[in-house]
Amino acid sequence: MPWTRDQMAARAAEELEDGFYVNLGIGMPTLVANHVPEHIDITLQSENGMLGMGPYPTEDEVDPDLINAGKQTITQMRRTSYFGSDDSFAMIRGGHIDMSILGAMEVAENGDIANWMIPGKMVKGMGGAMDLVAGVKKIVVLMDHTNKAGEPKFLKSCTLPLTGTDVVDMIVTDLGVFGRPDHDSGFRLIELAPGVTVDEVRSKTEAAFEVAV
Amino acid sequence: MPWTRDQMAARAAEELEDGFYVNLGIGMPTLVANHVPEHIDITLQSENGMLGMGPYPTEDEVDPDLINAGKQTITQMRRTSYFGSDDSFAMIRGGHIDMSILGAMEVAENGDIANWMIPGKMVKGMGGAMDLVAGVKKIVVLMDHTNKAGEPKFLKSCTLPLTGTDVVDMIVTDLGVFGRPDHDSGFRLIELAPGVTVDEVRSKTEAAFEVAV
Amino acid sequence: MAEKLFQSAQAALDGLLFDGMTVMAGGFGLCGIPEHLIAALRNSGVNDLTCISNNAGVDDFGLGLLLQSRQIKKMISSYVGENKEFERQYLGGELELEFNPQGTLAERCRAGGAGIPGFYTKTGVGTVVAEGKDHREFGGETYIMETGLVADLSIVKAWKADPYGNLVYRKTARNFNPVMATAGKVTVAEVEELVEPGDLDADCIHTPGIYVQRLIVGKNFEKRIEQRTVREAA
Amino acid sequence: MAEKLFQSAQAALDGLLFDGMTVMAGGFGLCGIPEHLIAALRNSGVNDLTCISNNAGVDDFGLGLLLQSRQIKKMISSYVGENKEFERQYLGGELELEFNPQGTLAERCRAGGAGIPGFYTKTGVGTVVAEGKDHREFGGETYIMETGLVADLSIVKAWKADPYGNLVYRKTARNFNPVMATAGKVTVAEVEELVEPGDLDADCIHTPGIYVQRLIVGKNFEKRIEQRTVREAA
Repeated sequence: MPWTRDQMAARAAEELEDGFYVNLGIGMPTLVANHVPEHIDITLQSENGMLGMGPYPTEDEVDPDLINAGKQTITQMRRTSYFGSDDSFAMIRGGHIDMSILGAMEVAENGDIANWMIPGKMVKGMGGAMDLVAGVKKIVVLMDHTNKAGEPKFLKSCTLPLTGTDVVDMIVTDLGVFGRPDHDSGFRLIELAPGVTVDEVRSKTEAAFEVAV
Repeated sequence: MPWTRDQMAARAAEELEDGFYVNLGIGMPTLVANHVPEHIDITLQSENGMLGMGPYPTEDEVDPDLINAGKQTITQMRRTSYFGSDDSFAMIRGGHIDMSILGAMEVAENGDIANWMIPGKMVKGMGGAMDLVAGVKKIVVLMDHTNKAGEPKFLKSCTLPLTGTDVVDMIVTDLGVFGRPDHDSGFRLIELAPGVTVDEVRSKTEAAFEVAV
Repeated sequence: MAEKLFQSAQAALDGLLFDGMTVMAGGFGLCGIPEHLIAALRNSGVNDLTCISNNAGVDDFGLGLLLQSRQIKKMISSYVGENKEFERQYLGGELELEFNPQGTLAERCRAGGAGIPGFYTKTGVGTVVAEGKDHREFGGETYIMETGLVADLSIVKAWKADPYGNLVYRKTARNFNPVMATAGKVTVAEVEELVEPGDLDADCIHTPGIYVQRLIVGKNFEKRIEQRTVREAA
Repeated sequence: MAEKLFQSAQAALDGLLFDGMTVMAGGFGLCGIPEHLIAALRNSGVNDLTCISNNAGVDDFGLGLLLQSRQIKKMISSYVGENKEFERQYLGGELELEFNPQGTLAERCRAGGAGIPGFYTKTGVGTVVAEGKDHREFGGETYIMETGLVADLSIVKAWKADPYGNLVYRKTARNFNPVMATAGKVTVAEVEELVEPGDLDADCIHTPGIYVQRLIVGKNFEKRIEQRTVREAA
């Protein structure tokens, strides 16, 4: 049985290590915050200029001067620091963020990712996505294994305009987990959702991958 | 009669305009702060990270965490802000400082300046001098007209290693003032110290200059 | 001291505006935007603006107001997702658009303010962003060159100011405001509160007064929220 | 949370040192230097250091201590005027020296910390500083390319810290400390005071804790003054 969205988020959360500084993308990746293991302390960065992002506010706490990169109202913690956008992206580009967990439309077997632009639809812009994939130490993609038409999203090469080239380190889908030890290596299927077979994954994947489950 | 050091500083101070942000070099230029006209309000920048430098402290006010670029103890004002060295030189390089008044060993007729290195002596380093002459909007040099050997310091071309090329806008010496309206023009002698003649200036100057007194 | 305080947004922009000018506007989404100065820009009728701003507001607030009135010729932004009028004008060919990755946009503003005409970054290498740009290897990795940005006018929103133009921002309303303040040939700030000289902590000033030529105190900030998300009180 | 607080300067450097390493040290003159960490570096006996620091201390304080003990192979600085031992070693060919203009040095550190491998500046064009560097025209003016700097270890001095490694500096003791904190592969900070979590104003943190891997509270800071200049009390 494929993983649910929450199960996928929980699996991605297993990649977190104590003391990590982490940037979570908009959408499913925000669920990861709910699944951080108890013995692990992480600090969330929000690229609009905040380190130490707290949970959503109660009605009384809502503050229009305090939002995350998804423009949602959030809260401050005891560890929080604020800074400008230039300093925020100096932090991202400079390789100081340990991990980013992002959604994607497509990932290629060489680590390319496309997640900002669908031809034929109005282009909204890449926001901070290109900076994150280029600068963050470890990039984990959290996405459904296939698109709404049932077509593979893990491909030989991306068909959509790229967000970054050779940047993805791990892919967590509803069917399993692909990892690679370094950027000279290809991806390996290292974990399957319960009841999912290698053959099922193969049939829904265009990319080449080794099997290591 | 040539100007005294204080008279030279006072003459340089006439170049200040209300609201100016100004960086004063070490040595004679620091005297300029004593001659700011009363109706003029300026803010002094210290390149080690301070805008709004106050006077020397009283004995009771001495604070080792509060020094200027000459490593002298100073004081804070109501307008003061502190920042890091990167931000300080972003301010300087970015052209936000209106005027810098600096000493020099040599100035050339094309606006080159040499003020950091004397061959045969131990090189101490350029500190912030190269950044200041490259970045500040108006560069005023305050120097004796001749060196200790009586030789001209305003030359056809500099003989010492340069601090910057084509950067000087005005020269105030003990004999007079040279200015130029822009960097496409040569220097003009625009003022003489009382009793000093054009001929005396010519005899002590190697650089070509127009006379406009 | 040269007086920096003006009595209204309109007065603070007087003499600074001309058709075809480039304007940087601080803010992220609708958070920390200079709402009074944007309104004054709209009322001024200045036209053919190139606006450098991370976002383009929403239809009836923020820079969306200047889109409605068709005063903007070109936007340089990283994300413009919340604006139908923007979409309509862009798809109709009425509006030029240059997308920059958000960090590249921020760094281009910093570079412009810091006297740096060009810098190298990994961001965007191998993507459409890199097309036509200089590529260069450093340490075996490929980078692209991006250029500094300077604006004829920067408009920013801060929390507090003193009469010297020293500014302090509040929480994530800081965002692009301080960096854009450094990159305007002229920078005008609107603030919620003017404090007495010396009341700001000199160690905690985000924008030194040298970057702020004019200043207004805004009244009745709307501070609209785009995504009001809440949890149950415990 | 990963523990950042160490009980001594020696403990805080444990496992980080190796001969031939590059160390950035904050401070301007003797103001805001990490005096306890410098002493611990001296005591460690680590050798062949490349030290990136605006100045080189005086004979018996600051980085001068590491010059005395000949632990430094090379200095990258902007000004080294107050140090006789430095002069002796340099003139004797025992010490390498690379002068950078102060602003270029600061910006190279910022670039290193910000993932920018190269940037263009007007500073030094036409001088010895420009020799051998790439030249490029922007808008009809000539600029030279400078490269980003990264250190194996950055040692910095702050005023206050919280246990998360958030730092606040005091007055002009800030100088190169925050920018060097961003450019160390590992950064160790010494502070005068450790405050409780939440006691620092989140809007006024100069160095976010992400840049600080280890932290000590120093005792009995000497804070030597180089040029004690005073005026008469009114």
